[in-house]
Amino acid sequence: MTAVREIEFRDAIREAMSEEMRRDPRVMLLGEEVAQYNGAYKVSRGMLDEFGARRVIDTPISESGFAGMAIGAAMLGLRPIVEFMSWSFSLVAADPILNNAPKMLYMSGGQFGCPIVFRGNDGAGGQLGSTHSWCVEGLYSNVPGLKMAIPSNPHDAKGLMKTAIRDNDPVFFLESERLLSNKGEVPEAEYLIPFGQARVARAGTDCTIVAFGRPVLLALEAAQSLASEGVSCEVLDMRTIRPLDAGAIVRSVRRTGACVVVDQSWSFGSPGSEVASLVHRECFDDLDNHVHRVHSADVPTPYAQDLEQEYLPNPRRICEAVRSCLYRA
Amino acid sequence: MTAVREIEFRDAIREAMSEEMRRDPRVMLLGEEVAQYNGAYKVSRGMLDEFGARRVIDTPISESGFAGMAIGAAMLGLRPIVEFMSWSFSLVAADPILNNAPKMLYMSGGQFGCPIVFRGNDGAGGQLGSTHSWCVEGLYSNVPGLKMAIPSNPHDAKGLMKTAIRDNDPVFFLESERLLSNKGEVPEAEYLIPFGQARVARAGTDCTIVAFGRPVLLALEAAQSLASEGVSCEVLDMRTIRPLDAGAIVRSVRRTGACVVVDQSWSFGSPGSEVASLVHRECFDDLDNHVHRVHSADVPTPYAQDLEQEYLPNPRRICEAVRSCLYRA
Amino acid sequence: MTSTHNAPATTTGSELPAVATELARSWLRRMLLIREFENRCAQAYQDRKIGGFCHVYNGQEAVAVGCTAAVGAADPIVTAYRDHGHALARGMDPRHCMAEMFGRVGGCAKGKGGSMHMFDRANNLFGGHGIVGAQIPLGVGLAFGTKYEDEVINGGKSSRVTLAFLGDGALNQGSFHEAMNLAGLFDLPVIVICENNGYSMGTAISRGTTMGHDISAKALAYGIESAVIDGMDVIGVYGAMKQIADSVRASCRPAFVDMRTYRFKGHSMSDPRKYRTREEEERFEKEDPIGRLKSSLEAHGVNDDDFKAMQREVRAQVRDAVAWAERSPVTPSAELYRDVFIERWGPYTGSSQPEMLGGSETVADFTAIDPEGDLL
Amino acid sequence: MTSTHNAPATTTGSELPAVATELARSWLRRMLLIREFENRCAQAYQDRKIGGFCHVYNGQEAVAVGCTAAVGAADPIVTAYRDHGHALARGMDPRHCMAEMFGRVGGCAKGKGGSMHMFDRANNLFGGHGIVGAQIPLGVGLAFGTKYEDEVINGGKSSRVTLAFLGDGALNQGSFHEAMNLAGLFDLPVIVICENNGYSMGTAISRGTTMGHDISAKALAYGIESAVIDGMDVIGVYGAMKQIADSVRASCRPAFVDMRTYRFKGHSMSDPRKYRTREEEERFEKEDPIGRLKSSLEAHGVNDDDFKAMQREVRAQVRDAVAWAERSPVTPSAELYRDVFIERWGPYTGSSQPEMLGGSETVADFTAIDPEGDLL
Ligand SMILES: Cc1ncc(C[n+]2csc(CCOP(=O)(O)OP(=O)(O)O)c2C)c(N)n1
Ligand SMILES: Cc1ncc(C[n+]2csc(CCOP(=O)(O)OP(=O)(O)O)c2C)c(N)n1
Ligand SMILES: [Mg+2]
Ligand SMILES: [Mg+2]
Repeated sequence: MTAVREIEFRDAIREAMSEEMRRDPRVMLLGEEVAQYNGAYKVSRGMLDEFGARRVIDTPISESGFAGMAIGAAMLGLRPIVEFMSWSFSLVAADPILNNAPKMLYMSGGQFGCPIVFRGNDGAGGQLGSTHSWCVEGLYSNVPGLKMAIPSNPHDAKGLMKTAIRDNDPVFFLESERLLSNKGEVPEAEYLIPFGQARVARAGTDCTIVAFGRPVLLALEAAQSLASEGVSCEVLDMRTIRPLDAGAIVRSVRRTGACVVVDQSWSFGSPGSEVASLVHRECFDDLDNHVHRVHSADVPTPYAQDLEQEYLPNPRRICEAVRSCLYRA
Repeated sequence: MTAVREIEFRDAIREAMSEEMRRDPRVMLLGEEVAQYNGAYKVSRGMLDEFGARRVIDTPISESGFAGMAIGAAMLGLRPIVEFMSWSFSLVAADPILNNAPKMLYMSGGQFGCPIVFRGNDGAGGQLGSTHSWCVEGLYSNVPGLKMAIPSNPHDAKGLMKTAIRDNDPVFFLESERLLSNKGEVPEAEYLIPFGQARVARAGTDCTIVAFGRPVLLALEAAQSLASEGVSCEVLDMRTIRPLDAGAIVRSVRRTGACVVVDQSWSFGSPGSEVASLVHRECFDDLDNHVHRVHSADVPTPYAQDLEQEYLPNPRRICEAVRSCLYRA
Repeated sequence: MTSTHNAPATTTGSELPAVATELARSWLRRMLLIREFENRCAQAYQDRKIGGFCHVYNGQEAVAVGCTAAVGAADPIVTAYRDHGHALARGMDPRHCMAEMFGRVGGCAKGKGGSMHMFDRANNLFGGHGIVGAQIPLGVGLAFGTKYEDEVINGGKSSRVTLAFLGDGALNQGSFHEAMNLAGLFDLPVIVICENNGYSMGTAISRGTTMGHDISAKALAYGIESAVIDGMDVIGVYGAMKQIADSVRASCRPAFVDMRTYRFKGHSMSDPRKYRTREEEERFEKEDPIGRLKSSLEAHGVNDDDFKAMQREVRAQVRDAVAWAERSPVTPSAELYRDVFIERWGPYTGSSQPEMLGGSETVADFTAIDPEGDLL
Repeated sequence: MTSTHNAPATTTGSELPAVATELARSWLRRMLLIREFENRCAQAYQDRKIGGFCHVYNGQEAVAVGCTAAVGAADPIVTAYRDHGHALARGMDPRHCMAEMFGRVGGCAKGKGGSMHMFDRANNLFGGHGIVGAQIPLGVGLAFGTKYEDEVINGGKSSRVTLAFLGDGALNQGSFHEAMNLAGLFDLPVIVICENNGYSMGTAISRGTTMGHDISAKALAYGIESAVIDGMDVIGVYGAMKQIADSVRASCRPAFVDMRTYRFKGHSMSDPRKYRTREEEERFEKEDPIGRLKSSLEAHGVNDDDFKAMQREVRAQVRDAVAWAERSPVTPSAELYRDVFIERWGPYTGSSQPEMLGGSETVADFTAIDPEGDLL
């Protein structure tokens, strides 16, 4: 029997990083304020004390520079974890993270891989305004050669982070600052969660809700309230966007015959549109209605609280989408 | 009767820029090698001579810096045209072009718009390898607040460029270097092509092929060869990706009952997936098969000629997709 | 544990001769206004009336007040996210500034920008920018723009100067480097002002920035002249900046300023300031720019009573701003789809001006290009 | 019309005392090899055997040869897209280099990288990078990596030094600035070498770079020491670089080099060089690093016949490389889906080593994580 405790999302990520750093001296953490300040969001709290300043490294505000530096180190065989205080700040580093890391192996004909993890806060919800609220899955998931994980709970955060660190390819790891204080059960014994395996967060029969990251919680809320209307939803927590567990989606939709995607990023050319396109392709004869999609509004992120809430996906809009999809609107 | 001449794609763009610069002193052109060198691809040939060094401005290799500089100037009321020698080099400028230009109006509550055109070579095809072959429509079209034009021929290039320059919002203008020497008929009299209006490049009844930019030519080739098999394709040249002329797509697919999208960018979360999702939503009961998609392979762009040709969309793959879509495979 | 960054040792402000007492009084009042405003922001943040990130300006008031006083109203300014001080110094009504943070339609950006993104077209404030360093190329572009307007469009001589503010942490962003090179290369009339408060969040300048003890080396790299200014002394700031602005205006060459200052509070609302000693803080608190100007003014007949009267005034003004902001309606949800594009398209409803600029008439109410206005 | 950039006035190479004649002979041979290789590239490009962009190294041979000679085989190097010279100087077989450009499976990257992206793991060449400036942070990261390996993992003392090359045009990219600051801040053993050939495409350095006449100012901004080296004199390059490398190795502090050189050909294959005068070109052709070394060696018994023999040798070698490259099979289409990920996933077939490193055995042939391997 494995011991299980309740810990916060941020602790789960820290545990994963710390365990892997104990296990492999090639792993180190770098980013703004990760060491002496214990992390802007306290994800790396205490790590400087344990691992020292050579392995937990404060950097200046030079995202492009330190991302590129970490990629160079990864080519040499190290396994850096790079914290972007927020993924919103990664746009200044778009070239190294998109043009170098995911393509180095290919361009070098298999000579130089790039075992690196980029991680940080992703997504809106804290009234940070439009510069600070990027859902970079909408932007970056288009690019081949990278893997992208987006956990919705502490258990998955830990297991996916450990996989990310051991993975030999570049991994974009998206953490929602809105989730960091959420608690959840996490076993004490070691475990890893493989990439590309969705989790059935709730089983159901009438409609499949496909979600990534924080929206999984919104989907579960919606499913709960729909249950009281007699609608049984299956909620899939995709866990990784790339690779995408297409099989899990298809198997579920073939059973339910209906599909709603909840994706916090902007709609146009997003993971959500990809899932919709996939489901239509693979389940064309199984669907009674087209795939319904719930996204953030197709506008820059507003600051004002009510506007921001209106902008984001929420359980109400998910319920409406499910009802509409099932012709119950 | 309007006089019409055959001119090259690059000349069409230059004519548009020059005419608008004559018309409005607030318009200027800046970028690497645009002035003394006459442009890396000779799009701006002769413009320095006509407009002088204050309005046709060579910049250092500082994409982030000069894009930001142009945005500042646009906030003040100027109307800069910024040439990226290649859109592949715009990744180092991702922050100003995605975080500033398309959001300034919103963040400032309507105070500061950003009338600016970013333009340059987009897309693979010249064996430039993976760093130099970006189809940025796959990456950037996710972002609200920007407009995106992608002409396939000299006529449209000129009309769309004039609209882009007069537009009060930021426009991303994607030119394929592969098309620059193509000739086409261009009227001598002034004309503008509004954004968001697709062009029926070829009328047909059996299958709608939706394409953007250079792939329109591939689609036309495919349609030509399919005609000899008795398959009648309607080819839509979308002209702009944002705004997308959804109405034109839907009207056509409702008639043909079949749809193939050809999009040179990577498949995952791309304009192609958006079109597929849109068509399934709006034409759910009209379709006899799911939307078929033709993209570049989901891998970094290879250098070797044969590999690159295999990587790119081509008429053969488009024909296969149409046949498969019509159950003639 | 202590910063290598040290404010100059003077403890009273510069002498007044060249500056009229009335002018200096107005600065005192403005600095008091900013101080009071920021204190009320901190409080409103605790009360959850303000959301998101909020960075207050306590301690740095002399910089915004002295710098803006040294230039004219037509001279553009642009800054980073610690921007309330610049907005108020530039003349934004505190009501609009506070309402912005309360997320109300009366805010300078109708509640869409928030604390980090203050814009004021009437006062030529081009933002408030949240991404560290992003505003520096914009500032260079404003200078490019004024010069182009003055010379190319109007056929005259370049007459305006732009102030582009940044924090010391932004020195490490590529955008600083590219912008400085462009400014130097194109002879642009911009003053790049580093508000060097010694820290970027918890990182002392020496831990993040090479040559942190002498950042003029960074300007030299671009052939740009620089000055070190004691940013805790508003009279000194004004005098030095006036001289620099005059010279930039005349020469059309950029300048760089190492403005030595200190932020009295944490980086943002959640910062326990463990990275610096209480001692260091106290040392700088003795340099409080408000105290220093007050001392200077005493010799010119501004006594304690005057000072207290001013304090009462600004307190009332800020209280009014808070009350006004609270009365301002929450931004209506129709605004969600406004200001995406100037031109109307599909669901986007065009743009409208904030109340601050005289109401909400629609700026450009084009008909949607797609007559059916359908879908995307 | 002429550049402010001037190669030093010496017209013969440095004296040989410290350097054995045999060593210098090997450099001469290597420079001749590069020159011959590049000439054949230009020809192959005309013949459309090479596609894409191709940037040749004629005139700059002494830089790559002298610099690589000054360090050990374990010292990493990284450069920009004008990279054939570095690859050959580092020891890549010309066959693999040529085959890469011919798009053949025998190429160093199996034909996937092309001219701008030469990689050679065995020789610690970490690319060939096409985006201007992108390789500088990578180089700083290689230095970070060697130091970390030596000190943190192996508990010893940092022993390797990294060479990071860039063009003068790359001085204007933010990546240069951020990388220099990081190198200075973290005390990294890297030599940042600016191959200052006076032009980025058609832009003379003075038209794009402030302080173009003295770029050491750019290093000073980060507290990094710098040297100016005559890059047309391989003996001088070797001597100066050896000294710098020794000092960097000992101090674990970065260094910057302004390496004055000249490219004899156009920027790429399609450049008519209208931005410079024939006069200027002739002035620099007199400084041809091959000619200068040849002159120096004459005093040491290397005569014209030796030189001609060497020329014949390299001509045969390059002819062989071309023939070999032509015989190498076109990269098979299965390679399209290889090397996307090291681990196998869905359609991606894992990774394999180029022939250069000893054949095509699969490096990591994991089972696909999704047992059904379906779809994406
Ligand atoms: C590109 C980017 N990286 C990181 C951040 C997060 N961040 C916000 S403020 C700040 C510190 C900036 O310090 P400084 O420039 O000195 O300004 P100060 O806060 O002292 O006014 C950081 C790291 C950001 N906003 N943008
Ligand atoms: C970010 C970026 N912008 C533009 C280019 C296009 N480009 C390729 S080489 C070059 C000139 C570079 O000159 P320099 O750094 O001096 O190197 P040199 O060609 O002289 O070796 C330019 C502008 C690019 N590859 N990357
Ligand atoms: Mg600071
Ligand atoms: Mg050069």
